[in-house]
Amino acid sequence: MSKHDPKLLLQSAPLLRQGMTTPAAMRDVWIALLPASLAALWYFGLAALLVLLTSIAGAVLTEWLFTPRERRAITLHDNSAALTGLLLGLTLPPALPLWMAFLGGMASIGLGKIIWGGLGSNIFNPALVGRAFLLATFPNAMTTWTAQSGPADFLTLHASNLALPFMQAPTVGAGTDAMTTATPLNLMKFEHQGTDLGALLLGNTSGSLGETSALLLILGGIYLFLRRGLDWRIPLGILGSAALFSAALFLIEGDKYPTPLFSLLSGGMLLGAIFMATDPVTSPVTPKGAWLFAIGVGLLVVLIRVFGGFPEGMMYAILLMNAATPLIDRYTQPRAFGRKRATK
Amino acid sequence: MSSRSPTPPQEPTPSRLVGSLAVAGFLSGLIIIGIYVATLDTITENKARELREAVFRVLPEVTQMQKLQYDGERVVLKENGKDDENTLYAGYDDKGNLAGYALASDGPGFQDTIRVLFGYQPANNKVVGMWVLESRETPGLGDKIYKDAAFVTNFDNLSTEPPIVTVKRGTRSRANEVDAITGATISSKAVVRIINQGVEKWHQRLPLPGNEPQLKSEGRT
Amino acid sequence: MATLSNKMNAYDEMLKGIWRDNPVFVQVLGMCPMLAVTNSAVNAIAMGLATFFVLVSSSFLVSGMKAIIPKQVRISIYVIIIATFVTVADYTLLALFPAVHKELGAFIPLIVANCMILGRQEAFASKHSVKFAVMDAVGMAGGFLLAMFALGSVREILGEGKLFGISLFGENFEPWVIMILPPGGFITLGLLLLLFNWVGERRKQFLAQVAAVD
Amino acid sequence: MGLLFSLRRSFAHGVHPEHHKEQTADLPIQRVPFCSRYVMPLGQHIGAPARPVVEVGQRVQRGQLIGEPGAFVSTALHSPVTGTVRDIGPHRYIDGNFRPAIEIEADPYATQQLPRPTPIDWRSLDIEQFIAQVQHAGIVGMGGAAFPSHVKYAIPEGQQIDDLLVNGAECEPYLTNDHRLMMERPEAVIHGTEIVRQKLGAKRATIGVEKNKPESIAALKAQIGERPIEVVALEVKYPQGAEKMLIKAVYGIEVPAGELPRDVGVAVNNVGTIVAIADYFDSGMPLIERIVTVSGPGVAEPANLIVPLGTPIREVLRFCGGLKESTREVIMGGPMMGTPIADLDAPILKGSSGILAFTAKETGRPPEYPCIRCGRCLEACPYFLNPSRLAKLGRARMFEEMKEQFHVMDCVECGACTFACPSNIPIVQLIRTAKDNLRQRKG
Amino acid sequence: MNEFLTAPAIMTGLGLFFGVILAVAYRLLKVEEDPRLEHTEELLPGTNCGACGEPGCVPFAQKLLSGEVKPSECTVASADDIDAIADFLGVDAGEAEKRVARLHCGGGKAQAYQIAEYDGFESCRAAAVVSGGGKGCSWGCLGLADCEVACDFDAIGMNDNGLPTVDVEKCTACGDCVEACPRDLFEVLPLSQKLLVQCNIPLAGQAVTVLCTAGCDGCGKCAADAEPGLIEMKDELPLIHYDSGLPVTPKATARCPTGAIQWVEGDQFLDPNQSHENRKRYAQLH
Amino acid sequence: MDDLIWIFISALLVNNFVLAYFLGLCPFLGVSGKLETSFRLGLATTFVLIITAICSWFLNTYVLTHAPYLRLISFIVVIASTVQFIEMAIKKLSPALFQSLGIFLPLITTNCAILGLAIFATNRGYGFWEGLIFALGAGAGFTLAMVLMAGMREETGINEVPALVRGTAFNLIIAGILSMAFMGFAGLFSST
Ligand SMILES: Cc1cc2nc3c(=O)[nH]c(=O)nc-3n(C[C@H](O)[C@H](O)[C@H](O)COP(=O)(O)O)c2cc1C
Ligand SMILES: Cc1cc2nc3c(=O)[nH]c(=O)nc-3n(C[C@H](O)[C@H](O)[C@H](O)COP(=O)(O)O)c2cc1C
Ligand SMILES: Cc1cc2nc3c(=O)[nH]c(=O)nc-3n(C[C@H](O)[C@H](O)[C@H](O)COP(=O)(O)O)c2cc1C
Ligand SMILES: Cc1cc2nc3c(=O)[nH]c(=O)nc-3n(C[C@H](O)[C@H](O)[C@H](O)CO)c2cc1C
Ligand code: SF4
Ligand code: SF4
Ligand code: SF4
Ligand code: SF4
Ligand code: FES
Repeated sequence: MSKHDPKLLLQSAPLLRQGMTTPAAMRDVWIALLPASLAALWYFGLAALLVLLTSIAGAVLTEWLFTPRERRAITLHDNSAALTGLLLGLTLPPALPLWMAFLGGMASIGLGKIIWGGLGSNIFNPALVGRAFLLATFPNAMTTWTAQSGPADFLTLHASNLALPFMQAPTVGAGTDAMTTATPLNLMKFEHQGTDLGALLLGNTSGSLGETSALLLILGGIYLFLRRGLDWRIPLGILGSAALFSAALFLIEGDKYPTPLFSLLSGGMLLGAIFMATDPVTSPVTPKGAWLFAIGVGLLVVLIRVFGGFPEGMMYAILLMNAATPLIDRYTQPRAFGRKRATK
Repeated sequence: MSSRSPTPPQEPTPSRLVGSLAVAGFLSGLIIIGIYVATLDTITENKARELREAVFRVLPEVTQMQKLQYDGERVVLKENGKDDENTLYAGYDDKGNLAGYALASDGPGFQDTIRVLFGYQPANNKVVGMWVLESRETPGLGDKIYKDAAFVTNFDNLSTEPPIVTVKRGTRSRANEVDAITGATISSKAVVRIINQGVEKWHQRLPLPGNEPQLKSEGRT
Repeated sequence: MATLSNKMNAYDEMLKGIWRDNPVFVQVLGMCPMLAVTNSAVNAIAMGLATFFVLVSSSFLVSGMKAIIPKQVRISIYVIIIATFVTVADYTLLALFPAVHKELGAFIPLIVANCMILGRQEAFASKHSVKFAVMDAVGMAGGFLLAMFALGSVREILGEGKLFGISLFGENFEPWVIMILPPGGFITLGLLLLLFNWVGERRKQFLAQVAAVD
Repeated sequence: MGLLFSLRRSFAHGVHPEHHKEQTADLPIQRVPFCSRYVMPLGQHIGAPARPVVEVGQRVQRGQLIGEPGAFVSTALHSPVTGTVRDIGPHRYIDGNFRPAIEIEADPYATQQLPRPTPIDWRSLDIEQFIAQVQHAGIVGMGGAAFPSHVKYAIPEGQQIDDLLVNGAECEPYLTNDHRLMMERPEAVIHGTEIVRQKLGAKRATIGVEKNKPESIAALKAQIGERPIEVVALEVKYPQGAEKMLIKAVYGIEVPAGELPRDVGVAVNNVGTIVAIADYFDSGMPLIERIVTVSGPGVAEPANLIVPLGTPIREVLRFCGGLKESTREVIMGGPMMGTPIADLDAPILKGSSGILAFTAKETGRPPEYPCIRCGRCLEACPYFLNPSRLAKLGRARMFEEMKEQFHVMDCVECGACTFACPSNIPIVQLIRTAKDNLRQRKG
Repeated sequence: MNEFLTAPAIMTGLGLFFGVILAVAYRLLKVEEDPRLEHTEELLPGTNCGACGEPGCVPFAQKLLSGEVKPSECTVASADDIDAIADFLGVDAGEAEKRVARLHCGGGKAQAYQIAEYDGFESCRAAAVVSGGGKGCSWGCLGLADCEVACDFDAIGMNDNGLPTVDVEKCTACGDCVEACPRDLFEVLPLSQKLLVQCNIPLAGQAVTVLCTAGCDGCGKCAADAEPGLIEMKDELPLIHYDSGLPVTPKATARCPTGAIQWVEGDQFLDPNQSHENRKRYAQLH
Repeated sequence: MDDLIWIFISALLVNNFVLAYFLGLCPFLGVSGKLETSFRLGLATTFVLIITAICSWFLNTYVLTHAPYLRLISFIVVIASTVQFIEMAIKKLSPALFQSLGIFLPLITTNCAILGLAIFATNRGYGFWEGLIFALGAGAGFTLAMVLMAGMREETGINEVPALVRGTAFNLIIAGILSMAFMGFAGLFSST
């Protein structure tokens, strides 16, 4: 113990850490999404795997390309880019041309994240930016839903999956039409036709890869909740407000509007409420803000689904509330201890 | 910094200010009226041609037309004045017999207001043609309401009694049914709704068969 | 002022508007028409030309009459001048190219509100000789036209697979519908600006390197 | 809600670090032997530094006054040893800066006995005399902030203290000095509490102890007798010991921001402070030593020690078997709020509750990730601030905004936010930097 | 053809109508303002940097009009601009002496000892609040570039030795670095003051040399060598009385054993061997 | 009534002036950096839009029926003069109101949202109430877009946005994504 030896470290207190790290939080989301992803493979076969892999590849590659060299090591290591790719993939239709899935991954990370300054700086949910981009760019391909293939013909691929980059799916018209079906939401919106709740729970309906099985999504949500990986207020607030709003409509005119339960279990409602609206980066940090955000999403979803042009409204509802998040945060600052009112 | 005047500029008299504004107004009025008069003929002609084309498109076998106006009680010949929502066109065949009316109607579409002109024969409750005058529907989807010939021909012979309905593409079976466009159900429905509204509005106003307005002169305008 | 003008080179004045002081990429002016009508190259060029006409004629008139326009009402008078030329352009288009006019629709009258035009009158034409004012106007309007064309062609190529209505990639091309929609306009212009910044940055670096070697 | 919290005897938010007290909780307090050189900084407390009343070369006795209070918010300083004043000048302080200090060389042959105890009849003192005595005894808060205790007792006209709250929470991990003190000398704690309670004219006194110290609670309860003193078992949660949190937990009262406990009729003292007062009035011994927990994975033999003030940290560590090879960092105080030590020659101060040594295992951190706005820091902050925002603004150097809109000055730097942050963002450091900046601007 | 009359008539009418209304309104509703303000504002650079000590260019312009300040007190405007303002307002431009920020520390990585290792947010002030950041000398430069970040004019760069170097050309004497430095090492001084003390340590003798080889150990040789009365030793540091009017020469630096006092023409720390140079000069003198 | 509601919703959300029609981009890109200012500019714009709706209805009904070719120029002259008059009046009568809203008025009069409103309302043949509701919807939509944008820009202002991206390019891209999100309102209340 001589005078300058050992050279001690000077770190600002506190020295202790809780132990949870950001990459681990992201890993938890991966684990929570595993059941739903496996269900996608079960229901949609190899096509699902390929779509998921290409969208992940598009996201990760873009992240790598556009991150300054000195930060690359840690951005890829934090699992978030790949998670964005996976979540994007889970919102895509199974027969989407793979090149579009790849482009979607690129748009997610490029427009949704890198431009803003990378992890933590973006205002909009990157996966949904990617999806909104794809939907606006290729509305036809993005609203072509195929029937489930089932595990028996796991290996069959849709011709449209393999369309050449920048080209349309080779079989337009008759070929694809034969396979296309309507999603439960399409049926509801345009035919006023319900879907069996059992099918919605298990997931043997058509729809995007990850949204079909309500049960497995809820399972993932419970896991995340137990791991403290999500803010429980958000799913609760969304589902609650959406249920109330649609119950009110249902009571007013039952044969025109869906039942609340149908609203909650169909389409991207659960995938969005549990995994996407809860993206910490793009939702309010304050508890009161989280409630406001969630209620906003819940109301907007029902508004768009019932009165708007689109059968599905989850993506737009979340993106719109993402845009309002800075304002919500600003006006819901917690009341500091010993202070009368929260100042803005 | 090119204007470095050592003193702030002097204030001119108010009359000079007003005067220069008036002079500018006067000159600009002159120029504008000049260009207006110079282009007036071509423009009127363009417009008339366009209109005639549209009317002829929605009314088959029509060779002459004239502009009419509903004045609150009856339909009368319109000589001049601005077109408004009570303006309509009557189409006549070679022999000067009334072949139908071309009616304009509008309403909200998927994006923005859609304006259509449709041919209507009140005698047999039929729509005989449809032409989109104005729309901002999505290119590639909603714009099929005028780009997709299959959709447009739906309206070539369509019964309006009972009102027109949209059905899923390929399931059209009755005379009042229209095949929706896949991927643009909403725009398709909007067109149908707009036409239904137009029919509802005009059906009562149009003169009964036999009372139709006669073709004046040689079908001007 | 005369001495100032003499020191300037008229061609420089013109060229600066096209690149160094490009009204869109550098000064960020006239964004509304820029985005609203650039969903195809033809529309972009038509709008660009109409703007060109209005800017050059107004600059000519304003610099010619600068001595007799009272300062207090100058803005009103510039606006009257501009609005007059816009009306002229409007009617001319309507008479000669009704199809184009239909596409550009409401946006021709909006040229009046294009900040670039009024801005040039106030900042340049009202202070310089006719020759320089016109040169400057030609440069600025040229730069505007160029930017319009760049944006319009990108949007048309990706959005419809065509340029000037001519198909570029064959029948099977999958159009990028977003390009023709409003978001596509914003995003494409944003990315073009980014590209412009990036090129500018690289150029600066390159020049610095050259200077260092010297 | 209020009822619920008071039933649970806690406050909202906060965190649950592992308490690591097992290393020293069962080690009785020992006395360290005297060493050769002592450094007594003149300003070991909040407020004006003391004024030296000795000269270089002068011989001083253990307990002799060597510095007078420099102002009202200041205290006296006494020599921890018998020896000779060697120097009065800048010496390295624990915060890395040089501060004026009195250096005393211990007389190796002195007995280091204290003069015979001379109890002071505290009952006969009026409040002014009591305050003067406490100031003269050099007593400052031993709970960490080292605020001169007598200032707390000077209650302004029109205010009245109803409750004396004795802080035995000891919520900082690793530290067990208060725990051992309460266990080993419960009678002194109770006695001191009675002295302060009666002198302040408070009706009641409450001793708050976290539930994880059942022995202390039992020992204290056994000593109370008929006195109006209550021992309250508190939920184990950090920072239970922060005075405003403690008041909230015990009485359910929220002390308004910018105000002091006395504004709601409460005075808060650490148990160490209370015992120092008891000892002073019993024996006349001013504050010249204190109890220090030496612990942490980097220390060979953890211990609870009575250490004369001014002892170089190096000597204390030597008594505990020295630092292990693997030691990377040494801090004074607890791991949540303590100060890292740059130079082991810096002395033990009146406010030093612990010396902890950590190895690469504790100091090695994952890389810093960007803030993912997860909100864990907000849920940790007992003051209901928005640490995530504060950290971002701090990095962007928007200090005014931090102060005006996000109340950075309310932050007590408890460290709960940084503890909870999964992205390993140095939130507290950014906050301290901003506060420092704001203070400089004001000055 | 009557259209040829209506159009000009309507337009003239509108022009007259609104011209009159506005002219009348202008008279009745006018709010008094110094008419020169606008133009003065235009002539100022508009950077709102605050170097002049005012909260921005507009308040500065207002003070210019009221004669409280002189145009040259704007340190950012070019000489031409200042002349233009003075011209316009008909006032004296004022004499501006070029001033620059000077650093009172020469103890970079190579000179000052580090006693502990700092691990945290890279900022001087952040390091300063964590037990002094590990630098042995608790008065010296921490080298984490808060000043560089604070300088809006890109005048500061960190050199290889971990010390900030001020580009004399770019420095506008705005004082932001003075405020940013947690160790208060910057001072804005006239460029003409070439004799600089590059140390801030109030200790003397060996207490200094164990911390830093470039520190002033308070030996007083500079005071002895300079014109008597020019340099006074205060708090173990030389204090140079520029206002005494005594001649200032490089002689004072000649015998400085550590190079803590320097003769600086232009930028500081241009020559890494400066202290070496001092010793050579000392040898030559004797 | 339904029509009025649709006109309002359409101008507010579906065909938002800024995000779908590209009108008023200069203040949108220029001023939306600060929340306070944006909100006040939004209010001031709504005010001018309403004035515009009234002026243009007046001109359309009483003046332009005789001289349609003077539409553009008379809009400009009348709207600009009216706003300038109101500005002077506010400045004199309520300096406080002038400080919070009035200083924006000259900025607003020269932007295309104002002229756009007049022209759209004329093209669509809106009557007085329709025009007024249209102006209200457009103004509210403009304010909404401004305020959302300002919130986002204040937030990103303290984030680590790459230096190359910062500035107009970035604002345009944010606007693009916001415009993409607003597409969710397409077809609102027109499909049922
Ligand atoms: C970018 C985009 C633009 C769209 N534009 C239209 C449109 O103009 N008209 C329309 O009816 N549907 C449009 N849609 C589709 C509707 O949202 C809705 O999905 C469709 O009308 C119903 O689908 P279906 O016709 O396949 O049942 C668009 C979708 C997207 C993603
Ligand atoms: C300037 C100042 C004046 C104070 N005055 C009093 C006082 O009059 N009475 C009191 O009980 N505490 C007083 N305090 C002490 C605080 O209440 C508090 O005990 C001290 O800052 C340490 O608290 P902490 O350890 O919770 O940070 C004062 C503190 C400061 C900084
Ligand atoms: C975050 C935080 C934690 C604290 N923890 C304790 C503690 O565990 N025990 C304690 O006695 N004082 C603790 N304090 C200090 C108290 O707030 C308060 O200053 C002290 O109890 C007052 O008594 P004193 O002046 O006698 O020290 C803590 C302060 C803060 C800010
Ligand atoms: C609970 C949770 C949910 C997430 N949801 C999303 C998501 O919906 N979309 C996405 O791109 N990233 C999501 N992420 C990953 C990450 O936060 C996202 O990539 C950031 O927005 C990028 O800055 C999520 C992360 C967590 C912890
Ligand atoms: S350090 Fe400050 S901000 Fe962080 S939790 Fe504690 S009081 Fe809150
Ligand atoms: S805990 Fe850390 S990552 Fe989470 S919001 Fe707070 S600062 Fe950000
Ligand atoms: S910050 Fe310092 S170096 Fe930079 S310009 Fe201002 S005074 Fe000069
Ligand atoms: S001069 Fe001050 S601010 Fe600059 S690097 Fe040194 S310590 Fe930091
Ligand atoms: S160009 Fe539209 S507001 Fe300026």
